[in-house]
Amino acid sequence: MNYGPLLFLGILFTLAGSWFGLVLLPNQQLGALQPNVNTNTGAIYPQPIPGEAAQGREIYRSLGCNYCHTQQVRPDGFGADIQRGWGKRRSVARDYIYQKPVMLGSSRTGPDLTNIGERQPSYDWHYTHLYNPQTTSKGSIMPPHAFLFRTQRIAPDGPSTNALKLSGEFAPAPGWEVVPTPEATQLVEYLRSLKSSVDIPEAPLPKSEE
Amino acid sequence: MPDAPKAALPSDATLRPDQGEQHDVTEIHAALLREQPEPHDGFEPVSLWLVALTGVLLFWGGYYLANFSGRFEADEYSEFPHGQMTAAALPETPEQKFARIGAQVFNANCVVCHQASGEGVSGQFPPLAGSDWVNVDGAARKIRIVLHGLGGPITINGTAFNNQMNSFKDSLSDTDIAAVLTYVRSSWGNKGGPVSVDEVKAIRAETASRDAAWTAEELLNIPLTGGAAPAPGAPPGVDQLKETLKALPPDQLKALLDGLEAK
Amino acid sequence: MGIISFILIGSSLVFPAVALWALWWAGRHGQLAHADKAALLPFDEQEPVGRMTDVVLNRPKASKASHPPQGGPVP
Amino acid sequence: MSQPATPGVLAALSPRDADTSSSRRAELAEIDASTSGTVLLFFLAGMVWLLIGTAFALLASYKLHAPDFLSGQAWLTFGRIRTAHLNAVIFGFSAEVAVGVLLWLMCRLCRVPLMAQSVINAAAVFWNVGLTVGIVGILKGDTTGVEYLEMPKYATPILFVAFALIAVWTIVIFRFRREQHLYVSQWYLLAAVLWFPWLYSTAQLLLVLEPARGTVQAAVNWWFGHNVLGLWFTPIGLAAIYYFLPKVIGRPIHSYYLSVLGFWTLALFYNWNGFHHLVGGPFPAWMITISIVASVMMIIPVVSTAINHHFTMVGHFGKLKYSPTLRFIVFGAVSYTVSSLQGVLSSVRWFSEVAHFTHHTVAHAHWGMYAFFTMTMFGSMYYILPRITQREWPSERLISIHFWCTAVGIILYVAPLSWGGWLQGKAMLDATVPFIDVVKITLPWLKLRTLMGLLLAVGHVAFFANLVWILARRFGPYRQPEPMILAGVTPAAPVGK
Repeated sequence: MNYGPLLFLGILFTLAGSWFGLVLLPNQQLGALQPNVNTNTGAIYPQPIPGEAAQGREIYRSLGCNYCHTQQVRPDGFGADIQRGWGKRRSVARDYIYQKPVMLGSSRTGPDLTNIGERQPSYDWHYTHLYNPQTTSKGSIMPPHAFLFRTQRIAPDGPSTNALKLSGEFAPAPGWEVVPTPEATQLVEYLRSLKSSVDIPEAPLPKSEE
Repeated sequence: MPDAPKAALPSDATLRPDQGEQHDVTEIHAALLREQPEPHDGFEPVSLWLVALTGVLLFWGGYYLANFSGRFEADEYSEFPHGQMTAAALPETPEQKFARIGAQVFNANCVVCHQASGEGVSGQFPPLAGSDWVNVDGAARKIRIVLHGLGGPITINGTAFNNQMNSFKDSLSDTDIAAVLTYVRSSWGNKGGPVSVDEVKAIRAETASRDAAWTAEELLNIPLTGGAAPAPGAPPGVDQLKETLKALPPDQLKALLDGLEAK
Repeated sequence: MGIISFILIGSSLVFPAVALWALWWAGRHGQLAHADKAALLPFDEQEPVGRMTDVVLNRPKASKASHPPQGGPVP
Repeated sequence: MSQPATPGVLAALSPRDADTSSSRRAELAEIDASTSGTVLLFFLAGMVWLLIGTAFALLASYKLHAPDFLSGQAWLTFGRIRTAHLNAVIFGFSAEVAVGVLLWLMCRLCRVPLMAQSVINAAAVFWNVGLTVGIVGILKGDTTGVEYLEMPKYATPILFVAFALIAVWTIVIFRFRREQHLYVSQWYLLAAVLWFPWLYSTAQLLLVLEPARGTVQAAVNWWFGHNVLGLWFTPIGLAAIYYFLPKVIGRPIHSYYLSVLGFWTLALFYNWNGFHHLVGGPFPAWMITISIVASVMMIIPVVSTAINHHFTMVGHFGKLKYSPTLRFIVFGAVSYTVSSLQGVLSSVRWFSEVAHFTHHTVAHAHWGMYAFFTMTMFGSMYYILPRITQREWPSERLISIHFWCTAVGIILYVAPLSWGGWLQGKAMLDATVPFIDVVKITLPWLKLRTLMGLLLAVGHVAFFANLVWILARRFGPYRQPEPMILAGVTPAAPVGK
């Protein structure tokens, strides 16, 4: 029995099948998606995120946030994503057309962040939470990101405007303050830019009930 | 090489001519070996039930692919043929549903600041559990806070807080707000009865023109119960709504009615 | 619908057809003959069918000092 | 059927057998000697990466329930340590040991000595350099952010060159084979070296070098991610089982027909599986459905392979007492069956609604990569190393420690974590449970995982010690007192009659 060529062809053909079906066809169907223009308001969605948020996205990527946080909302009736307030509608391919890389995430060790910008717009919350998640979410297993902040002596003319409002066990020593580095600012800008409650044809926002 | 086992054994023995006893063992061994199945052993036919299993699986695969693929269209995200949904919602009484919505809305919108324990974050986000703003009769102030948010200094249980709470008037419905306030007032040892949907509806209508967040000072000037001036004894709701509507400027009233009609 | 399902259905016909042709070709050229030899490839005269190799653990003490039967303990 | 072949393009790809009869043993010894240096290089480098990867794993696992631990530096944050762990064990340990096993098996089964070893040795060096650069890049924060392809783009070309060399050389070995018949293992090995470069180059191109638009990236990502396991590690693991199981117990594989069915249905269905990782995600329904169907179809190859492996083993369980290879290989074969069937279950929509996004998936990945693949590779190394070093394993005790620590460790890692993940998923589905309570549900299972990780680490250190010891015997002044079990393969020993 000596079917080397047969084996060779078979091996190539089988992978060609899924390469065609799971790489080429998706590229055909989703690879040229354009932003949606709302016929009533003329609003365009999605749009590339602004510069500082885009830099923050790089921080998000480099720290590996996507290993614990997803950015995809499953449809109503499949999981409790919408009931948990992670988004008002399911995520669809169009939401991601400007993302490089797409960080859908595969694990929810922490909550989904698709819509975190709408759910939590407070700068204070984001900064103190990043500095040490225990400040705002007791019992969280998210690592502190104190390395994105600087602890410095308070200047004679008063504390910095962007100093963190820390209290209790998390407060710095008297006479010291904690201020975000540019990386922290960018990361928070990115998180605050994550908003998905936009009506688009393939995934309309639910009509308000009652 | 079907006769390989037999051929191998003598050579094995010649390898160790010094091991007399071992020789016997190998001979016994050889006898056993002859009982080993012949090389055909490696060619058991594929059993019938495996063939049947394969057939069943292929059939199921074809069926599932044909019916749950959204006709292979690029913008068909639901695998179900036209609007058919998954599991039917569990049967629940209106009260159970109200309670469930309350907990869900709280988990989705409030926990990040006020915490699942309702204790808030010391120095940053005020507590709801045991709060002297929550444990009072009447929900007029609380409904306003949820609708438009709250900013500036506020003293709760003797502690001063100064932070900014979001407005929820666009993202939560009247039912959601009533349910979540009811949830807050009935959790963590808090006292206070349910908040009705009508109450929320009335206050929403009354404050329809407002956008800014409330300040504690403003709120303290508002009576604890009801909208503008609650009729004592009357159930909160319909009467109150009438009052509110009467008080509205005509253009706002029209807008409101249009809005209701559209629903 | 349209082009995608056309391609999918089309390819589901073409691929098996090519596979069948290749199988027929292989059969024609004697490549499937003597299949019964292949299962015996791991074995040879020194390590034939019926003999265990890789006897490393729990060897009898006596045979540790000298040569054990090459097949190891008979289970 | 028995017609002589007519010359043709296809026929030219299948060289005829030159020699079928004499001096197989001498030839085998020559082949083993030719692969010795290269295979040792891959094994040793792989084992070093295993120790590094284990250290990263322990740190990452511990951080998940003690988040403040070593959190002062960006490079020590969970997101980077976890990624470094994954890359060290997948592309460091698993891939390198896999290449070592692949070369040794391929040369043996083709009856060809490894030609121009320096080419493959260069590939090994390239691979390790690329990997080191890549993992340092990840710790520095240059990750691509694409799961299973995190290594930055300045590292991947080096890896690709290294892999291309390995693949080409394996095909060359196959092309010049002297054995006319092909064994099952060879199908799998050939498939693995043909599939992986295709997968890797497509994924690199569409994800890192010239990213496709939007979610197409995620599609390619999971096509690649799942196929690295399915079309690279799985075939090599199965090739090893198909060879070592019959070889050790001395009995041909149960049914050769079943192995044909198993191989071709695996080739046909496995590569369509990837999108079950995207269920519920932003993809048209058909993409998910097609992967679910293909995943369920995996029952066919898995059941065929299971019957084949386990029925071969029936009546030979007593031999587990004597052979470390057999222990690890049988453990791997059983795990393959269990983890694959669990994988089928996980892909179905009603199950993944709960288990998706939870630690259940992490547990499943370790069923496949550790309980099946890594254990199989350990078994293979136990067989190959004495034959290429001409030395016996120095310590039986270390072997036992290795086996029991890893076997118990991985079972008590995977089974409880699967259950913990299920509980986590169930709680997550109930929107009235606050998220922080969902996190609390997972804590005991995460702590147990750290403990079991420690047990695995003990096993790894034991194996590494034995490996260093056997190498010390090989390259030190030690003389093997007697050929013992290796009599047959030692060139010095008398061969045959």
